Amino acid sequence: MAESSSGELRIGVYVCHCGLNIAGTVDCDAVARFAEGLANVVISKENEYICSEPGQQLIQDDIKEHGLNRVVVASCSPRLHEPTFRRACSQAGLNPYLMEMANLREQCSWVHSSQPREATEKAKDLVKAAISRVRALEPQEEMKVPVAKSSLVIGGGVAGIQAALDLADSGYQVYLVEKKPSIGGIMAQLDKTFPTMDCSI
Amino acid sequence: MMDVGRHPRVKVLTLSEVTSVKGYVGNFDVTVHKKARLVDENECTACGICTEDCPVVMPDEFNMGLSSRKAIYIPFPQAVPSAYVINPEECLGSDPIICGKCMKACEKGCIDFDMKDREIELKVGTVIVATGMDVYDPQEMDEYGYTRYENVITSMEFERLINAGGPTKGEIIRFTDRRAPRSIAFIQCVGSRSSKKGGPYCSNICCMNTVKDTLMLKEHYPEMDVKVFYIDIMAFGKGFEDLFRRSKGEGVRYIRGLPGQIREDPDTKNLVLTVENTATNELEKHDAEMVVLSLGVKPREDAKGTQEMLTLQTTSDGFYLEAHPKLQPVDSATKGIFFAGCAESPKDIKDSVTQASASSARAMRLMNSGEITIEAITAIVNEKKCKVCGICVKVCPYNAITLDKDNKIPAHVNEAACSGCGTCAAECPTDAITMRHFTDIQIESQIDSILEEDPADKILTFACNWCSYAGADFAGVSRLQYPPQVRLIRTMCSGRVDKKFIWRAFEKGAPVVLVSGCHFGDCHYIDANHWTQKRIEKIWKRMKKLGIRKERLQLEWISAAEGVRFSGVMKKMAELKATVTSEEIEDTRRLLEKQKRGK
Amino acid sequence: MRQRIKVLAFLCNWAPWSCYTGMGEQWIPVPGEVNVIRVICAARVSTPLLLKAFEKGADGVLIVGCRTDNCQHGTGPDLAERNIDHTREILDLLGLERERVQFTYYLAHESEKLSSDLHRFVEKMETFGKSPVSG
Amino acid sequence: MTDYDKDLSLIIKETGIYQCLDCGKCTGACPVAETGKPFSPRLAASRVIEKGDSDPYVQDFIWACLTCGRCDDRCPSGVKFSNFVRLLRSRWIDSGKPGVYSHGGAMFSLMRMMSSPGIRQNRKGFIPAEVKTLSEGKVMYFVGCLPYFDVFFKNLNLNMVRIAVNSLKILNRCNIEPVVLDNERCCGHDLFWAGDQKGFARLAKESYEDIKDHGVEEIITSCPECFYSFSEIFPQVIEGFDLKITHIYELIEEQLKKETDNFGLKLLPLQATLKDSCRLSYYKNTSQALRNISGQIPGLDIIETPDSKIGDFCCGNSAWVGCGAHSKSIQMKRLKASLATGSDLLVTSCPKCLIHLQCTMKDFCDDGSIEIKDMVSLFADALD
Repeated sequence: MAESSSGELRIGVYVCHCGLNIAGTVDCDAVARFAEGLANVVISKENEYICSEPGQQLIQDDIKEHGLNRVVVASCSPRLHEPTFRRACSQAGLNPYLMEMANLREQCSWVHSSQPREATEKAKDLVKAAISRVRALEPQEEMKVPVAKSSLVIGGGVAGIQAALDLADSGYQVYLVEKKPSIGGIMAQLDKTFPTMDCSI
Repeated sequence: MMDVGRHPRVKVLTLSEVTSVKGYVGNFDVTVHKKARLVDENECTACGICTEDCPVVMPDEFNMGLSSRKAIYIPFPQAVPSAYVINPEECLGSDPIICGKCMKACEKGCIDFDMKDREIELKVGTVIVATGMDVYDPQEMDEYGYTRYENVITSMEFERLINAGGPTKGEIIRFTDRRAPRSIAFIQCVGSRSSKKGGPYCSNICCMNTVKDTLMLKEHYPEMDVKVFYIDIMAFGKGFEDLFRRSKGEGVRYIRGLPGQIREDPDTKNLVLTVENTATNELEKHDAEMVVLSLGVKPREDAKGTQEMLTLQTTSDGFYLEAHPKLQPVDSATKGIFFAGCAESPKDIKDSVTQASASSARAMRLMNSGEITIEAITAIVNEKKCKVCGICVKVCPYNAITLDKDNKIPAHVNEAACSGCGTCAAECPTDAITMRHFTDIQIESQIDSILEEDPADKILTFACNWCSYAGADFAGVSRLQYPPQVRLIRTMCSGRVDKKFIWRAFEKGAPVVLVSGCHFGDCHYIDANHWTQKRIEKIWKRMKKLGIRKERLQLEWISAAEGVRFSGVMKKMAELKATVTSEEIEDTRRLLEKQKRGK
Repeated sequence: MRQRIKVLAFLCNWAPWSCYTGMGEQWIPVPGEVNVIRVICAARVSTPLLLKAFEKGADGVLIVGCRTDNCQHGTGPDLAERNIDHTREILDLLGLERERVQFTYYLAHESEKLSSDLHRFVEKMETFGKSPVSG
Repeated sequence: MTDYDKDLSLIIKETGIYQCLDCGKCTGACPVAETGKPFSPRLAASRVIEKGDSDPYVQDFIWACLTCGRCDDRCPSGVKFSNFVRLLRSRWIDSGKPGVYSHGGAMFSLMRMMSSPGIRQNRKGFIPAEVKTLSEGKVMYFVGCLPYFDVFFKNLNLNMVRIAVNSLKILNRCNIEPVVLDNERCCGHDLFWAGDQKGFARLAKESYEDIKDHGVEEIITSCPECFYSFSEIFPQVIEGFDLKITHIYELIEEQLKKETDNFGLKLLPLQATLKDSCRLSYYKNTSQALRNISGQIPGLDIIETPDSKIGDFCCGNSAWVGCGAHSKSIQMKRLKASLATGSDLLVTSCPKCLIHLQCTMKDFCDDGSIEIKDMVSLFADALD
């Protein structure tokens, strides 16, 4: 088992196929091989679905086995799976802020599907930029703040009423704000309602 | 309704509007403006004696104007709170010479003309947006004659007519001769599924509402000839198809085709519908004694105000945008704010209730633990570098930074209040502020990496996490193609884009640079993007001075829903890039390097 | 090189067509500028057809019919004259010479007269020059 | 797939035909369908998708459509039926087949003749001596086909040029001395809509150059089709098109706002009913102007036909394409609706509505008659 000496960067790169979503356009193997050649990259792998359980396990195993201290996941948008991979790293003992994603799906394979060659070149560039960034990342500690146990519900129609009741029944203080002189909304105006054909109020 | 009114932990604030929401998840500071009811809602027993003496007669909006009420009134019998209300704009006032009759009538003395509007301050951990929807106004679609023919009514008016508690006690009558129509025609998709009038979306509820209406008609008036003109009957919910078949079984005729126009017989006031029966390809004329327009649903007129107040986003149809259409369907992109009901999209009662329960569960999930972790992306001040100039305090949208100029006490960031937009870090003249996880070095290393090879071929784009980066993702989801030279650098807000990032890009040979963020009013960090704009304008001025074409730096606002716009902007950037010559890039590089050396 | 004049002659099936075939029998040559179209009656050549001829680049159009009292159909020459008047007013507006469209009539044996008239018509058109309409 | 098919699929795509929801609202609003002719824009659209445009139903459809735009207005899906028809006509013409024209195609001969560079028309004779015009200047009044109509439709005794004369008088009254060109070429509207796109491009180029040569910067016109053609079609074929296009109604409306004494309009104690033009109401969305102006004439009592509020019924024909029994039926319907208002006067915006309705009234209408007048001349009557 390889040990990382402090200060030495050991980066693991994971290029996801996302089934054919990425691999259908981008030559994932070429991207992984390209990343392999970049400084500080210890391992560079392809995976069919890196967000899957075995995919995450792969990253976790590699962190432990190869002493990775930085991870680059080249898959989809961080808006979708950043929490997933941060959690995976964290569980393997790596500070979650030392993981970076390259968005090969939303911002490469899907939008350049008619130009596979250019898309592959772009994918390499995106991975390279992510590697540059990951080198400069630092571990971070998250802060905890208290949460007020009360809720504001804006609108006193059927949805607002239901939400207010659910919250209040569960023990939270609720403020139900309604513009009109009575709650009830449009529902109150309806006669019988489908599919049960009963009275709405 | 009654349950919520009586619940010990629910404070119902009617005649009230939320005027401001500040703070962040778990710690929202809310201001509510409560209008004076002029009737003490706790004391009023809804006896109704006051209303008998009121001389002001107004159309009753609850009954769609089909009946009248007074200036002091109860909106409807089951109203919560069960109390009367005075509309001050209609009321003649308390002056006994002019009126004041209701005051005299109310023995309990509940009426108080001195009652004032109030501002109520609340502290809440979560917010549920259940602002609902509006109903389409069919006046613009006048081929159906709503403004011209009295016997053309809307589905909402129909609802009040057939309601036993309504103005006609449940009788369907024609307005022209006050008798029940022998034939009635429903027209579907009025204000729905239209690219021109109303919304382009299916309003979800109108088909089943009509099916329900036809069944009620057949129950009350078995002999009535009922026809429904439609494009598609959307009966996809549980039990819906069953109801639709029952309606057909009762003899309701469903005719596929929307009328092109309705004309009125001036003598009988009956209506003639000209319609292509698209099942037979024949043009047919149908007579009906009454026509009901099945109205669609649209976003609330005041949706924009709520959106800006809560920094929400909307889809192109004007309904609020969820954080993720499949995985976070009731969350907004702003943590701690959730959607319920038609504010998010048109839906029926069952779905509204389901979504309300879902969003309250999501809210409870946050509140239950009593504390939440905040993403470690906040600002940190290097006190040694801070010159106590105060710019950071000025630009912070959350008032999260404090410093004391007089006593030379350096800036301090309240981490709980900081949301991590990075505007302070971008503006700080001495680089004393570092954004955790979005440091200068981290961003610069991305710039350098992107421009290391073939810089002349790259379109360097800064995109904010919430709008433009999400817009790019949306372009991806929609498979909209754009030039592959585009490279995005994600920051939390466009306010983070330091001017030195832009100069660095040009120094490294970038032909063009794009800074993109949220539209004004949409900014996830209240108004941080205003600082982006100011900063870019300064850079443009400087570029002009240096003789660098200012077009090479572009600023665009792209929302999360504007995938089409994102790809369009990228195509435009590619065209712009094509106009930049290698000499021009080289000149700029030399010029900037000289500048740097000069310093 | 100057472009050759292009003339269209509509010949009525009866007397004019006899004259025309007579020309052939007597070896009287038809001017090269003239293109002949046989119609059943001079009245067949309506204003739209006349305008069509000019649209397609005709420099002159001659309608050749019968003498009024000799018309097989009764009113052919009168209608032809009316169509010509109508067309001439339009030619006026278009800035084209009125005489670019003309009517003549013959009895069945007047082949030589037809021949000389055709020549004269071509000469007349030559004085007008090519029509400004490029067909 | 051949280029020919590709072209068709592009037309289908660009005019939004694939978006059709089959609601049939187009047919329900169509004046042609209402005459009883088997005619459905919706059905034709789906036939084109299924079978291409050589299908007999489609071929009939292409030339029976009036391109009045009522279906476009009603269509919830934003399908551009009229343009779809125009482009199919264009394919027809490009394949070498002759178009289905009314009046023996005479109007098209005129338009094509007018696109000859060498032509030197002589069409200003109708302008009376007291009217002031220029031969060069910034503002031009575009007369349109009116002088030709008077000659061509002599039997109808129309006096169409009075529209131009009255327009010029109004312009003079607003202190405008406009340019009128002796060699003004046709606006090409009908060539374009009858599918001769190449012919239109040729004509537009000659016309535009001529107009620019006379120093013109703004065109004022009283014809809805000229207005539409210059403001919408010309910019499609002329690169850098930079003429300001004004409809005379806009000018009159503006002037009415400016003049304190309301132009000194005199009393016209008449009942009148209005006929909208498709190009103004459906294509330019300016049907209000006709009402605003007529509403300002003292004594004039406007009684609208029931259809006017939802977009007027067609005059039965457009772009000189076809004219058969269904055209006559539409015109009769429109005349009857006008007669039913009991008005003294039928006021039109478009010269062609005037011609078509006048023709039908003369030849077919036994129900009585009504005087038909254009809006400009009516306004000029009140101005004298």
